[in-house]
Amino acid sequence: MVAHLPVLTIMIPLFAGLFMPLLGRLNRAIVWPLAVGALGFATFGSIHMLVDVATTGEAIHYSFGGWALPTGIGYRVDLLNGMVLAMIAGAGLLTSIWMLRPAQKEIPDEGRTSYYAVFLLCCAGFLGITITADIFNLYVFLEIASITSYVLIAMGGRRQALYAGYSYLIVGSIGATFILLGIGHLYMRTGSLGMADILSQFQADTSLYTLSDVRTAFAFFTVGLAIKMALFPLHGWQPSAYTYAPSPSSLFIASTSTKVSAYAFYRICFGVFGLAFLTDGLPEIRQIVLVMSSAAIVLGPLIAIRQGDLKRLLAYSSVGQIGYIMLGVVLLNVDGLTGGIIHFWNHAAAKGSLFCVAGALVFRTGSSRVSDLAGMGRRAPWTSAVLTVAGCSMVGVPMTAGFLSKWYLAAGALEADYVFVVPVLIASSVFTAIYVWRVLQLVWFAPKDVEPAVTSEVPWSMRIPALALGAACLVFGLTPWSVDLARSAAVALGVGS
Amino acid sequence: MLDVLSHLWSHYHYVFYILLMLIGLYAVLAKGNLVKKVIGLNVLQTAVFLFYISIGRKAGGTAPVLWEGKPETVPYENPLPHVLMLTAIVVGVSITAVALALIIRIKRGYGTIEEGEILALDEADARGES
Amino acid sequence: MTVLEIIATVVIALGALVMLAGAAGVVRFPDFYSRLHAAGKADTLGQGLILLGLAIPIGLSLISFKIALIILFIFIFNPTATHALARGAWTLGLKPWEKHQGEPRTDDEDDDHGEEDHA
Amino acid sequence: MRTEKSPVIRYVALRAVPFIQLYALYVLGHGEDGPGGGFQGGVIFASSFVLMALVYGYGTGRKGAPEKITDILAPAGCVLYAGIGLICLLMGGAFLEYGRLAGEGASEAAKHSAHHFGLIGIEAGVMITVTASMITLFFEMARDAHVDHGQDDDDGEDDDA
Amino acid sequence: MGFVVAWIMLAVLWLGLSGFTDPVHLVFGAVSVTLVSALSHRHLTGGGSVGRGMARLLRLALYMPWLLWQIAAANLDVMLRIFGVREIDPCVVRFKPDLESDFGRVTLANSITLTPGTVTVDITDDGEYIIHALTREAADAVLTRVMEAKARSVEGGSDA
Amino acid sequence: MILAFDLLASGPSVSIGICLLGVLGILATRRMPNVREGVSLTTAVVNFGLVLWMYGRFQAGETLGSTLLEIVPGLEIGFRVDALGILFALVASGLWILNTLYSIGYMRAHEEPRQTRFYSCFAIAIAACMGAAFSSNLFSMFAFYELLTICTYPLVIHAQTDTARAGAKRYVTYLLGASLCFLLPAMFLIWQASGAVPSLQFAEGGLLASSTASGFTLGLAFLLAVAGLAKCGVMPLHSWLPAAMVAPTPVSALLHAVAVVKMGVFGVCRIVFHVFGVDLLGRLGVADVLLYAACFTIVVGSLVALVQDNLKRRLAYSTISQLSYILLGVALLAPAAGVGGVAHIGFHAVSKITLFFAAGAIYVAAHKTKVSELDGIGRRMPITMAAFTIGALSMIGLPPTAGIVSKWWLVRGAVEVEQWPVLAVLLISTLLNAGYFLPIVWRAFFRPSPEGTPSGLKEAPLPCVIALSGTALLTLLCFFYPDLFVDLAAEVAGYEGGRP
Amino acid sequence: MHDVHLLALIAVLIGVLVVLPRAIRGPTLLDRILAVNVIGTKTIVLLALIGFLRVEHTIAEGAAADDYSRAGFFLDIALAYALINFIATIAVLRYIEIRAGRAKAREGGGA
Amino acid sequence: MTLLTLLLLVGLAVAAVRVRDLLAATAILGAYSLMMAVLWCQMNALDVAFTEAAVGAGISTVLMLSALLRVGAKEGRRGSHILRHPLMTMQELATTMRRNEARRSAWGSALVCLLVGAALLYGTIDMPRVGDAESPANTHTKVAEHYITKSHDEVGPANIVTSVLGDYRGYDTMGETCVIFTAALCVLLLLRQTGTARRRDED
Repeated sequence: MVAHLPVLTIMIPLFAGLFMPLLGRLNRAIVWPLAVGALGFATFGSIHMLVDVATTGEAIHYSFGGWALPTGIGYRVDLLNGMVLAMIAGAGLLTSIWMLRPAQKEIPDEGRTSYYAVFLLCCAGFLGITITADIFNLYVFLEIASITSYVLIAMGGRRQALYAGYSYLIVGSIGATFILLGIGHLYMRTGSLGMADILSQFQADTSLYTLSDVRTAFAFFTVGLAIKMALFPLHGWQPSAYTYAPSPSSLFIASTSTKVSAYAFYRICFGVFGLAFLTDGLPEIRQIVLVMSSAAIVLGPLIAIRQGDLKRLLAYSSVGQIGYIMLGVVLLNVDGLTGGIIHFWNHAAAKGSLFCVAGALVFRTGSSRVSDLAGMGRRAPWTSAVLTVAGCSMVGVPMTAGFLSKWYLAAGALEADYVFVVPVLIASSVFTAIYVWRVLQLVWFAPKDVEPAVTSEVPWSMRIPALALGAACLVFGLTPWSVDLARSAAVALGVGS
Repeated sequence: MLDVLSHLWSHYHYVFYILLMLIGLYAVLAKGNLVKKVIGLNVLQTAVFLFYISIGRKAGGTAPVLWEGKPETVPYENPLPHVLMLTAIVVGVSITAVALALIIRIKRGYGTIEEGEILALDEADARGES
Repeated sequence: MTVLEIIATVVIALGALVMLAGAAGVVRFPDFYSRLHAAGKADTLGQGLILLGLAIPIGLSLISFKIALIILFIFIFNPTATHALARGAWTLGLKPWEKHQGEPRTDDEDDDHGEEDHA
Repeated sequence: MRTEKSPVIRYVALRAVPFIQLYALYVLGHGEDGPGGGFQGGVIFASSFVLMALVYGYGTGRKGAPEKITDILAPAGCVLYAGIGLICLLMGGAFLEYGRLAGEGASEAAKHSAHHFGLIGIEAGVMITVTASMITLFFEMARDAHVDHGQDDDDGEDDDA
Repeated sequence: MGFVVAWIMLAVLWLGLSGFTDPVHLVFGAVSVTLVSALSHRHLTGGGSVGRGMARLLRLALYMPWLLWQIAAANLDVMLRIFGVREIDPCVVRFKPDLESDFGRVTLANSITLTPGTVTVDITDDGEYIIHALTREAADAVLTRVMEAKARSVEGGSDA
Repeated sequence: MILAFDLLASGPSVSIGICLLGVLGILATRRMPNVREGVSLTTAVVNFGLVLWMYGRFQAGETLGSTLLEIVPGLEIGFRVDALGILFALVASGLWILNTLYSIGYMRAHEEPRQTRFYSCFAIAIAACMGAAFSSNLFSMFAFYELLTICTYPLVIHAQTDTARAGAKRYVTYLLGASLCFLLPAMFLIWQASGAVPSLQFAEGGLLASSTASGFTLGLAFLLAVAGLAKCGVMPLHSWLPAAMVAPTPVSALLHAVAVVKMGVFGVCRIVFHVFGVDLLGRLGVADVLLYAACFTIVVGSLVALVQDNLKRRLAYSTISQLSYILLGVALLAPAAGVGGVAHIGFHAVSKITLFFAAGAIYVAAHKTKVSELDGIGRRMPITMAAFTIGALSMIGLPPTAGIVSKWWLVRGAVEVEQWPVLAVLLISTLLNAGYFLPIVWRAFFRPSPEGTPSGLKEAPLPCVIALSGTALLTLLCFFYPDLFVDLAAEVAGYEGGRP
Repeated sequence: MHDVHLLALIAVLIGVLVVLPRAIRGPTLLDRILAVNVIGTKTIVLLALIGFLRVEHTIAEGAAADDYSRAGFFLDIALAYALINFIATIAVLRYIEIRAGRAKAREGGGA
Repeated sequence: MTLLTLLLLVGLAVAAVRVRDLLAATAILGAYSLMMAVLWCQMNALDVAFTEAAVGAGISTVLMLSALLRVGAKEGRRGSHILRHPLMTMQELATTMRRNEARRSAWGSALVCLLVGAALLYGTIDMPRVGDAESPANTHTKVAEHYITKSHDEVGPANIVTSVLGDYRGYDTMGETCVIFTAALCVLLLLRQTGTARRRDED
């Protein structure tokens, strides 16, 4: 069965999502354990595969229907996507545990079973995007994930959530269509949909890189994925979507969705077009992405400072964080990529914990106003501690996860002679520090006369995932293995150091 | 100039798919009515289908259904784009359905499906809260 | 060309002619109801004829059975659809144009108000 | 939605329904020999229920395809599809490797028919899901639209004049 | 009984459509036909007696040539009017045919619609036909009730 | 993760561990104030004992230290005991005892709220100091430096009034902002410049001594590093210090004398001696920038102090100016001046803490904060004011107090490298120091009390008095037995000449 | 026959083209729907014609002259069109009717 | 012939986008789909034609009509706001831009469309001609060629599209089935509610 782990990791959550409407009809109590169990299995599977890949040093391949790869569809797990898989599955598991109580509160009774099912399908979609070795299969799972995300967002209690979901749908569909166009252009040129096959064709004949359709394909992939990952000028859908979504949705989507798209971009760059496309084929694209991601890195946190709504604040901060991940691709050296790759995990952990806190705030007060955080430190010390740690990680305080990504990105930037990236990173840290500090000050040092809106600590089912995510921020920041993994992954991508 | 024209002529399928796609894209971007956007989205998607099917064309080909006694000179069309587009059509209708469901809820919540009015209402809400 | 093919050619030509005439009618007639006449039946007949023309040279086979089936469906569905259209117009309160009432409605561009006029 | 009043439409639509359904199944059954397959068949099958609902009203239409059944069938089709994949996997092959349905080391001919049955199975799965989903989609969309003429419900067209 | 008739009709249709006679297709066809008959044989036979249904179909087949002739003739007329050779003079007429079954009403209505120059606009609850005619002559032709008589003969009695 | 359990090797870790254990103890006993303060005090004493023990081992020539954990190669949390570190650790841990003692009296007298938070943050702060002191590399030091900023924030904002919030905001903005904007990139540049295998390990003679990086990069790195260490209060990055005066007095003492500002200058010393190395800085010539800034700060700081009426503010500006002595000594790049600068860490600490204790005692006992209100107070609070006088003398640099020792070394260094303007600055500042301290003493002892002074006015609570007499005594002792600090400083600065 | 079918096809397409302005300009909603319906029904014939043209093309390339079975694929689709187009037309009209009914009810209620 | 169909398609697309009565626009979209399906037939993509007809003209239209009944069928004259988003951070800007929004959004969208169009046109420069049997897509021995030459032996059905859909790329099809189920589930989640949820909406 271990040989089938790649497919089982995707299929078990998917199956659970399919069965849920049936089983939920019989007994509503089974829904939550089923979700947790399925995602627990997915987490186990993805970590198992990651360990496997890391110890053997070889990617796992799986082909469906027994067809050889370009003919049929296949899966491929290497270090990079093994990490992303583990991240998604882990975030999914923690979210599913966490959402027990908030879902009861925020999702109407009769829709809750469906909500869980949609959530599981969304997880399966994200996992499928990450693991696949076929670009069209990527599109299919992208759509599963997108459709479910739209609805997960629109399930927020307020009417703004509906409009946010709708905007995301429209913009996301344009993005998906662009990706589809990119796939079409690639298919036209190579006649194949298997990533490895396309890559080998490009490697065999680098003159393909100068063809206009190949370039157009890349441009459309970039724009399409940039929309999906909310890279700076195309991030318009994101703030409202995160703000008005129900807490479990925003927790899961914020900690995984944009990063999955970013990962897809990594995969397109390194697994489909090949490194040489970025270095020799169309180096200008690096400049463009560099500008976009730098702008994101600075402006995201800058805009976040002014926000009065915690979720919106976090959304803008995500805009900045995705810039870090994209920066890794631009730098194209081991250090830079290491920084970009560990940021997948680091950001998932930090953003996840922050959205746990935001969810706790919503759970206790019904809204996510920053001002309602005042005095939370006294009443909900655990949650506040998580907030503090994750906030520090966002800033990049040493010994937290966020520090390492920035450190490696800066190292990569100097190596690639993009010196100006360093001040950009610093500026972003400063802006981040400002909003984080603003929040922390409210939490711990509110004026005496303020009566805390958060009256008590959240239930354990919400506290444990939050603590786990907060602890992850510290563990990733203190232990070398995540960096080692990321570095091996970066080396495996074939960049020169 | 002549080059350009002859190029366009020889690729006129592609020119038309671009045209259709732009019509759709324009509708999605410029129209304020939520349903109109969905209509635009449909046009946009079908334009992409056209692109794919054009890729798999073989001049003088026949449908990719196996045929005993097929003359050698008649090739089968490339079946793969067809398969891909079947999937894409399904995805398209799913998105349309979800979008419509959202629009229905939006109408119920806001009383309008015009983007401008919705945003105005949102802003009024925001002012009311602060 | 065999005799059957000649007959088929004539039938198809007739059908095409009828269809074109129907299309012209849709454009030329002054109001909805009269357009309905042109569209509803010229089309039905034209289609029937063309399909018949297609089937004639083949003789009896699965193909001609399918063509027959299509013709049958057209002859059932088309008038029903035409009736439905007419009924829809009637329910909306669309008034038929009459020769002695004066000029037909102008095709005003501003269709925003077009429908309310009839409602 | 009240019932269509015109007997013409009512009569024709009612007689058309079985033909549409049979045609849908025909499309499914001949997907291997010509155009068609589970998806197309499913959509056409669903449209017969749509026609019923259009002509005979929401309630009558829904009676033909009750909520309970479509709700179960929609995932069941997917489960059938994925289940076939899993069975292949349990038989020792890869996911969706239909040849394995014939068992390990089966003859070429047996594998061939296994492929055939695998295909029929998944096409049926697709059709079930598509039919049920499309019916669900339509009836959920149309739910409040089908109120009586007289009632001026709040979901309706607003004063956009 | 209705089930069997529906089954046979649908089976014929299936064979005509399919044209395959190998076991797999036949079995699938049988299953499909059975399924559809089970689901909606009532729709097909309308709950009436089977024998009369058959008779009606037969009579309908006889009625067809006449109708086709009518259609062809009247089409010419409309074409001439389309191209402006003759004037049009639309009008609306109402009349109440004396028909007993839906089948008859439908036959008549569709015949009227198919015959160029007239369209059945509405059938009111009490069975009154509202007809839009392109010309006075066409309207008059309807009012002569030749067609109604033909339809009644096809109908051959009420449903009940 | 490498955890070493060898007590000898992991002395510094144990020291930090003790402090953190203390935090836990304080949190655990939060419902019992007496026990809590006992825990606090015990921790301080035990910690000081451990530091002393380490000092002994160090003097015996043993190398203590270990790598606690290696995050990634080159970035690690590691410790090592060396002269500079042990000096700073001795100062911090020793004064912490007295400071704790004093806090107990002060906080009780004021019936301050949130005392548990206060004591735990206090303990964390000292843990951070220990960590920074024994850090074996720049990264660890940076980490503990940040930790110190963060854990002193609750102390500064303690009152949570609007003024406190504003002051705390300025405090954290300056310190965190500077270290994020300057120190972090500096550290990064140093890492990059340190060679083929990047490292941040401190080294005798300078980590970068053999660096091949361009002069511009190194110079930039140095300036950024110094600017990043804004805790040293050099102008123009000083204004957080007076702002932080809103904190309770023990905190001010901690900030000014024990932990925070000392951490800043300690960091500069580290940068100068163990990262860049005197030789390299001499070649680069960038230390002059620091030198001028220090001179400027000394003079201007004193001038500003002169016009302050609020006693604590006056002391704050005095701190600003005094810290620059240390920087001056370091930046002169002369061994003798280096000895003076480094030794001044200790001497200034004991003197300044005395002054703050005194100021706090006056506030506790008489609720007076202004210099102009201190008329005749010396007669009512003789011990306090005597201690104050000793501290003031040390600040000015008059015998028999500690201040003269370091000043003497500074002068020697300046003469050695023939920096005459520096001598002038030292002279002027001495005069100015006298100008703003002596009037207080004069007022306290020789002006009559104003009318209406409550007759019950007497000394502050006993713990306060003990603490401040202790520090005053230390100030005196340091004059007579300066060797403890001076020897260590000489080792740090590489001074090999004879004693004065 | 090929040419005849091609000409017929072009004629039908022109028919569609002629009707197109009605679909765009109306003037009334019903005119548009009428035009759409006309286009839809014409499509059925179009498909059948295309099917035959395809077959004839392959005959020209050397396929058996009586092998019209592949036209059946197109006819299948045409049949589906006939059904679908009917349903769509009915749907549009039903909805128009409902809307009109609502408008009437509102007027009645409002007045 | 194909060209004529394409022209018709463009005409219908323009009509669908321009017509202000959404009911009519939906109907025209249905006709557009039908015409698209005709085009697929011309291009020998039978299965696609079948699906397009069934979905585009059938279900899609009916769904849209049902939705229209519930939301009203008139399009307003105000413009879109999608392109405003990059500046959405500044609320003030948004309010000033409210004036002339229709015209502004039209120009902005036209600009974006032109950009996209230019990129796509650029992409066609090196494309193989349509119908080129020698193009990479049509000659890949492991993909297109494999399906055509080997599917009968390996899978069986005469319809190669079915073989590819159900077997070679069966996993995609499973994903597709899940998509449609997901859509149904999502619509259920959004629309099948009891009174409480509805009331919440209307607040």
